[in-house]
Amino acid sequence: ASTGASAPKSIRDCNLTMIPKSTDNPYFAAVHTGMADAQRELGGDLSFVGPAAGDVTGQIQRIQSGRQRGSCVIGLSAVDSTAVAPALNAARDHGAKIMAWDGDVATGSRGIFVNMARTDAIGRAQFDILANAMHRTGQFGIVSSQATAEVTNKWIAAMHAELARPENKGMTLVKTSYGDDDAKKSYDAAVALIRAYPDLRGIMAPTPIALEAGVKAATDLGVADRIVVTGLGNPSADAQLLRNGQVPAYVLWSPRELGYLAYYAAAAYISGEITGRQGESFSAGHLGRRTVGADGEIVLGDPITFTKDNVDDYTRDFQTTD
Amino acid sequence: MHSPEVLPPPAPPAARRRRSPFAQRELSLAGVLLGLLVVFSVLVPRFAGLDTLRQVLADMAIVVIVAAGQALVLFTRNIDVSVGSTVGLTAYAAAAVIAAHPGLPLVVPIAVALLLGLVLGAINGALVATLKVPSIMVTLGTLYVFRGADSALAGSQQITAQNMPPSYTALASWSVAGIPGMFVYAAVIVVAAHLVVRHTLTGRALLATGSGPDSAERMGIKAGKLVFGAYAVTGLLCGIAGVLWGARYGTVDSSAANGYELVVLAAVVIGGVSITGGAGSIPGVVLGAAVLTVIGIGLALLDVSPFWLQAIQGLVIIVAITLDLVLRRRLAARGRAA
Amino acid sequence: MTAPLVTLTGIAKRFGGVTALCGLSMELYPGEVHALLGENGAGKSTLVNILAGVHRPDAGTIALGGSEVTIPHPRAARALGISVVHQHPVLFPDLTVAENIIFTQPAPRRRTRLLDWPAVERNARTALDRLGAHLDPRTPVNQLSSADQQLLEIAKALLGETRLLILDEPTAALSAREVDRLMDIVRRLKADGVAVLFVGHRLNEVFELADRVTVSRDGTTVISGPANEFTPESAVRHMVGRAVENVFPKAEVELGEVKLEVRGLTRRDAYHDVSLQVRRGEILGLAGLVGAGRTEIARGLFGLDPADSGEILVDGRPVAIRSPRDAMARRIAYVPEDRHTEGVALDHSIRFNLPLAALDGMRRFGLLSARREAELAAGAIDRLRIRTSGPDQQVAALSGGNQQKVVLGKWLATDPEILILDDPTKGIDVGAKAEVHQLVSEQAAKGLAIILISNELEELLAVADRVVTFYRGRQGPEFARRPFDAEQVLGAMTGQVAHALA
Amino acid sequence: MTDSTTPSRNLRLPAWLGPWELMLAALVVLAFVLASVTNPYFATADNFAITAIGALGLCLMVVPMAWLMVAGEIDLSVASIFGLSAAIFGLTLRAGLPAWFAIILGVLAGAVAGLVNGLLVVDIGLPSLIVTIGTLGLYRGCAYILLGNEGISDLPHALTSFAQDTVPGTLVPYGFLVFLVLAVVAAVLLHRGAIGRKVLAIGSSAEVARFSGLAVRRIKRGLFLFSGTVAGVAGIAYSGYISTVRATNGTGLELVVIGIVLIGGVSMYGGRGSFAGVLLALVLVTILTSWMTLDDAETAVQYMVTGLLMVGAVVIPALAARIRAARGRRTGGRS
Ligand SMILES: Nc1ncnc2c1ncn2[C@@H]1O[C@H](COP(=O)(O)OP(=O)(O)OP(=O)(O)O)[C@@H](O)[C@H]1O
Ligand SMILES: Nc1ncnc2c1ncn2[C@@H]1O[C@H](COP(=O)(O)OP(=O)(O)OP(=O)(O)O)[C@@H](O)[C@H]1O
Ligand SMILES: [Mg+2]
Ligand SMILES: [Mg+2]
Repeated sequence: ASTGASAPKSIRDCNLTMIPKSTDNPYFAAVHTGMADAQRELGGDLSFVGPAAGDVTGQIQRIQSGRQRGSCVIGLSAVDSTAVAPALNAARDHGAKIMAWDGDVATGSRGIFVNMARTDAIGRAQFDILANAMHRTGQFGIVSSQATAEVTNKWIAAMHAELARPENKGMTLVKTSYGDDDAKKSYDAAVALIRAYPDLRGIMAPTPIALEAGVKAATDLGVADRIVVTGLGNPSADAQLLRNGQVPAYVLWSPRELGYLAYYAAAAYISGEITGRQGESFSAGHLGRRTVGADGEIVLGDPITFTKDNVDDYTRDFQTTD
Repeated sequence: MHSPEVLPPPAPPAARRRRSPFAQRELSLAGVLLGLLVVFSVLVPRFAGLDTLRQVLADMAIVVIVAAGQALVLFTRNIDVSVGSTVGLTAYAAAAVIAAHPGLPLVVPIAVALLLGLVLGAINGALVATLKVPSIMVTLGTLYVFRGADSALAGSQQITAQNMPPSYTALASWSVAGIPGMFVYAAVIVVAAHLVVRHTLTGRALLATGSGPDSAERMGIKAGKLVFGAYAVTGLLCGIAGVLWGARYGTVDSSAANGYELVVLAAVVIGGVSITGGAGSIPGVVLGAAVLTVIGIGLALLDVSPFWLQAIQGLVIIVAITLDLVLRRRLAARGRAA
Repeated sequence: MTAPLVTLTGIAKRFGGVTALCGLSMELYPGEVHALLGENGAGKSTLVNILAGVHRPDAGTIALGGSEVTIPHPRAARALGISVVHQHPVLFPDLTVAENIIFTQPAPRRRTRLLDWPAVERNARTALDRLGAHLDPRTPVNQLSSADQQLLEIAKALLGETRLLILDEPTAALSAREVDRLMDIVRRLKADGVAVLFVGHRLNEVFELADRVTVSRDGTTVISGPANEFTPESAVRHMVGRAVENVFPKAEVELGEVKLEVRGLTRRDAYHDVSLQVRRGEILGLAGLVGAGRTEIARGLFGLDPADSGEILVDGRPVAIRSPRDAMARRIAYVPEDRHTEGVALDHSIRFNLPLAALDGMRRFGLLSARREAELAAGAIDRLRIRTSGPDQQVAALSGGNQQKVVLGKWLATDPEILILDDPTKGIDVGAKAEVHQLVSEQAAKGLAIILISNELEELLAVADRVVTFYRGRQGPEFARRPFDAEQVLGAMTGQVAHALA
Repeated sequence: MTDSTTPSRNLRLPAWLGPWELMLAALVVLAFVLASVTNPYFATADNFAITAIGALGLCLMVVPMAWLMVAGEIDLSVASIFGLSAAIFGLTLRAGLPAWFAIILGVLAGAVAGLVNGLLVVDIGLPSLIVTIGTLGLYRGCAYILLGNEGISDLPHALTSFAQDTVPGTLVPYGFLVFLVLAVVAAVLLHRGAIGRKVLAIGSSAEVARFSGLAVRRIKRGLFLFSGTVAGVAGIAYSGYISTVRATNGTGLELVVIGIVLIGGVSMYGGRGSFAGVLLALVLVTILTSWMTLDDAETAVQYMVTGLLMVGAVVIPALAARIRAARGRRTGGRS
């Protein structure tokens, strides 16, 4: 029984429930900053709530409370794309509009998805840094986050695709291990990787905690000059890694702009300006006009490769609100 | 009516002589450890070597330090399941202090962590010892309270090795003559704890309290003070572990050491400390931690799929404690026969 | 007579709603053994605990050597020269024998202040040797028999300077030989001018040793005077407040056919080649020193530790008993030796405990009928004369004798035909003891075959129809005709007499 | 000595409704009233339905855990069995086998996992705490071996609607009915059934129970089996609730389950505990969670409230007893 799911409203009369994977995380705090920026421009009542550490049940509970208080939009970065679907569907049936940002949910359970960059582009950008630093030869290993982290797994899949290309045949992926975004587990995984493969030349860390752990492990074991560590980094915490030269470069995008874009997209979605059909466009404040792509996907841009030369230009993109 | 003339000669004492069960426990655990080392050396050629030894010694340090405290608490027939949260909170506090003021002398963050740990331990101790309430409830409660405090304090902040001065991370990474500094800390703490537990009246009183609380009361043993002390010391040791956690793993956020209590509990219980109090030893705890660490390192070096790791680790824990039990029964039987 | 060493005046002590002592007064003289008698729950142990510094009196004064003292904690008591053997050994089961003694006296330490273990162990050995208990100081206490634990408890009390030695039922777990040794030591201490306070339920021991007797009832002194002014009968009358006609009632029962027979029962390291018969209506006594293997045999018959070889026949048919359930299917019941750890769930009520062994018989659709449970409780309280405030009273709050009646009631609820009783009167007062004997006698009269194990020879000889002796796991001579010759039975129990002179 | 019988009180509360249960009941009422007053969305039928259904997995697992802990044992592996059963259920479905068969297989897997715990504890003689720390890893690891990093989300409609929907015309979720039946049966059997008496006796003293001829080992094995089976059912129900089977389903739930049983007044050492207390604790924790979620409370606050509740639940009665005792002494014991 959809009660006015399509009734256009103004964001000024609306409550928006935005659910990150985890609140105790500088990345999502920067996303929050971006949403708050947009909120100042557009108005609306923003509830940025989520579990401290990523868990499905915590997200489901917040989806439900968003629905109960009658939020016009429930948007989230899903910990698990399918597990949140039933709760989202129920919320949609109660009249809320559903959107995803950062981490997508099962298509059919949301209208639009605000993506930071094309998934394969993010995987490729990380791989390129490593491949260049390793001169496209030698062994490397991956220390990932949770084994079930879907976005990360898609990036890794993109890396596998790159690896299959002829120019990269000198590189071999020896092992993929998982540090669960936990400092200790990631460190232990990196140490095990380094010790198990004496010829290891690189560590791919598609999550900031693993990146830090990989650098630390390589340094502690005295192999920092032999092993390249790169992947996904967070300039707000990891700028020093670039300045020290411990990491040649790493990939990210602007979480603040992602939040900003997601909020503008939410406003357009609420007002009915966009519905998720390909080709629709809307104004996204200082980001200019944006167009909805296939599958309701709205892309922020290309991933940014941060180096010691450009990292200081982006400090405002990682500012956090508490 | 009992005339001494008809009494038989006293029974030969040898009939009831038995080896101390502690020695048996340590012996059988050492056997299990040795077995693990041999198996891994055969399976993974790179396993056998000084590097592995160093890694084991460094890796088990934090577990051992916390486990030594946990053992003291278990000796008194209590338990502290809040250790993971205490380590996490102290780790964050120390890292936050040094990250905010990198110029400060190292003693400041260390003192902050130790003091905070001591206070948290003392809170547990005061509640358990003075109010005589079930320690599992109190510390399961403080597990959440301390973790909540950690989350409130840290929020979305994440302190990484780059925010810490090198001297701080060096606390965990120094080594001398190939001996890791982590091992040195643990060794000092373990030796001190062992001396206290095994060779002082206080240490024996700790075990006595757990072995027979009513008897302890009648003997005039100040059980309350001992229990309080055990918790306070555990908190302090968690503070030390917190500093080392941040220094070693380099990233501290509100979830640091989340769930660590189960790791510590496993080490302590494998090490032969009874959860119903009164029995166990510090060397046993060290061996328990060593067994767990060797399993972890050996499996990581073994080229198994990460999806198999957890299952094998669980299985090896079960096999290890079963083997230990079987060995102990054997030793006991032999002791009786001899 | 010299001045009293200890003068107690108007001592009172309450535990919550229970008054344990109210205005008890007594005097203890140096060089004298003073017996304190009273029923279970009369407050004897409470008094002992007050002198030991475990409890503090609510009212009253304690004077030691003429000056008033307070004894705030057990260490203060030891510093005053008060040594105590508690009723329930104050031991740490996981610690070794040697470790158990280090809390009693300043333990020997090295210059480093660490414990001097060789010296500690030497001390322990010396203290134990004095009692003739040759225990290895490194043995954990939980591996000791209860007799050895009692000996260790006594050894601890005899360490150091003692002016007042308190023995609270020290002999409950001891065999004749060890009791004799203890008596010798007490006499020696007495000669040295030590005051001894002796609490006990075995009146023959008490009168053998005591110079003075105090009888207490309901927390106050009923009478006190020189021992020769009392007879066991008069003491009992003061304790119970009425005359106890017969502590060992013996009904003449017509014996039926053989109910239980055992042939060549053997269990390694426990007992060897045991053969017995018990008839309906018969009480068969098993005599032996502590450690003779009687409990092991009982456990074998009840399926707790099944025998390795041999045959058990019930009603002439061989049966396999591998578990208590097998035994219960043959209508065997076993009242165990240690009622606290084996007999009753102490922290639960009488109503909870009574049906435990008969649950399968009284459930309907898996549910217990509250009515039947209430009937069972009321019936048992009435028939077994359990003294309690009601069926919901916690068993822990009952006196020892009444706890034992609950155990008995639990087994009688299963409607048994063979009843094995292992030391059923251990630590219970004369009044209750007489009642337990009465109950056992009644059951025999109903045609039950009863096996009675007891460490109190007097009891065994008075109650049993037939006595079989055991010595170190081997069956000795059997005594079939009443009255039994105590010397002969004792000789057989101690391996000195090889054949029954019957 | 015998005439010290206290006058029988007119009002006798049943054994399962002691001071602890009354305190919990008072807290439940207090929390409910405060939540209703402060949050307009709390006291709505919609919210009750959502909350009840969301807590279903937890609710189910609390039941056997309460029994197991009354018997003096513990099962830390329940959340892993929860995950493993779901994994086996999901794989069977993916293999194209019928849903009923997949459900049976999944529940059976839970039963086997529970039985393995029981065999290790009872027949080998290992302490349950450490055994189940081991199987916590083992069973979760098996789920990872089976599923790796994949998720299965094409679950049969019957299951998802059973786990997500309410009985038509009412707001009572189907799944919740199952729990109610289980809880009522478990409560009645614990306090009025022969098996409940046996389990209480075993927890109070396994030795006394053995000497009373109770089948201590068989009952303990049975309880572990029960625990595994219910965890399996809960795991499958939960996967229906989130329409997804993943190796991570239910991670970390064991501490919540144990926490609730402890708040319910069951002793960690066994022999004591009432089912009413456990249910009240379950209701209390669920109310608080729902309230805090609706109030957008941060996780930090949720942790603190949960923790303070547990500490307070033991500390406040202890303090009150002290104060009463002190006052009793001052008035000379007259009251
Ligand atoms: N710590 C305690 N708390 C509550 N009540 C107690 C406590 N200790 C003793 N009592 C009660 O005080 C009374 C006296 O007990 P006490 O142990 O002194 O008796 P007793 O004379 O030693 O008996 P017995 O011959 O069985 O050893 C009993 O009713 C007992 O239940
Ligand atoms: N030589 C021994 N070494 C170790 N333990 C022993 C020895 N002898 C006896 N025990 C233990 O002492 C306890 C009592 O011994 P047992 O049951 O054989 O004798 P009993 O005749 O029943 O003694 P009691 O008179 O105490 O009932 C048993 O638990 C037994 O295992
Ligand atoms: Mg007494
Ligand atoms: Mg015996």
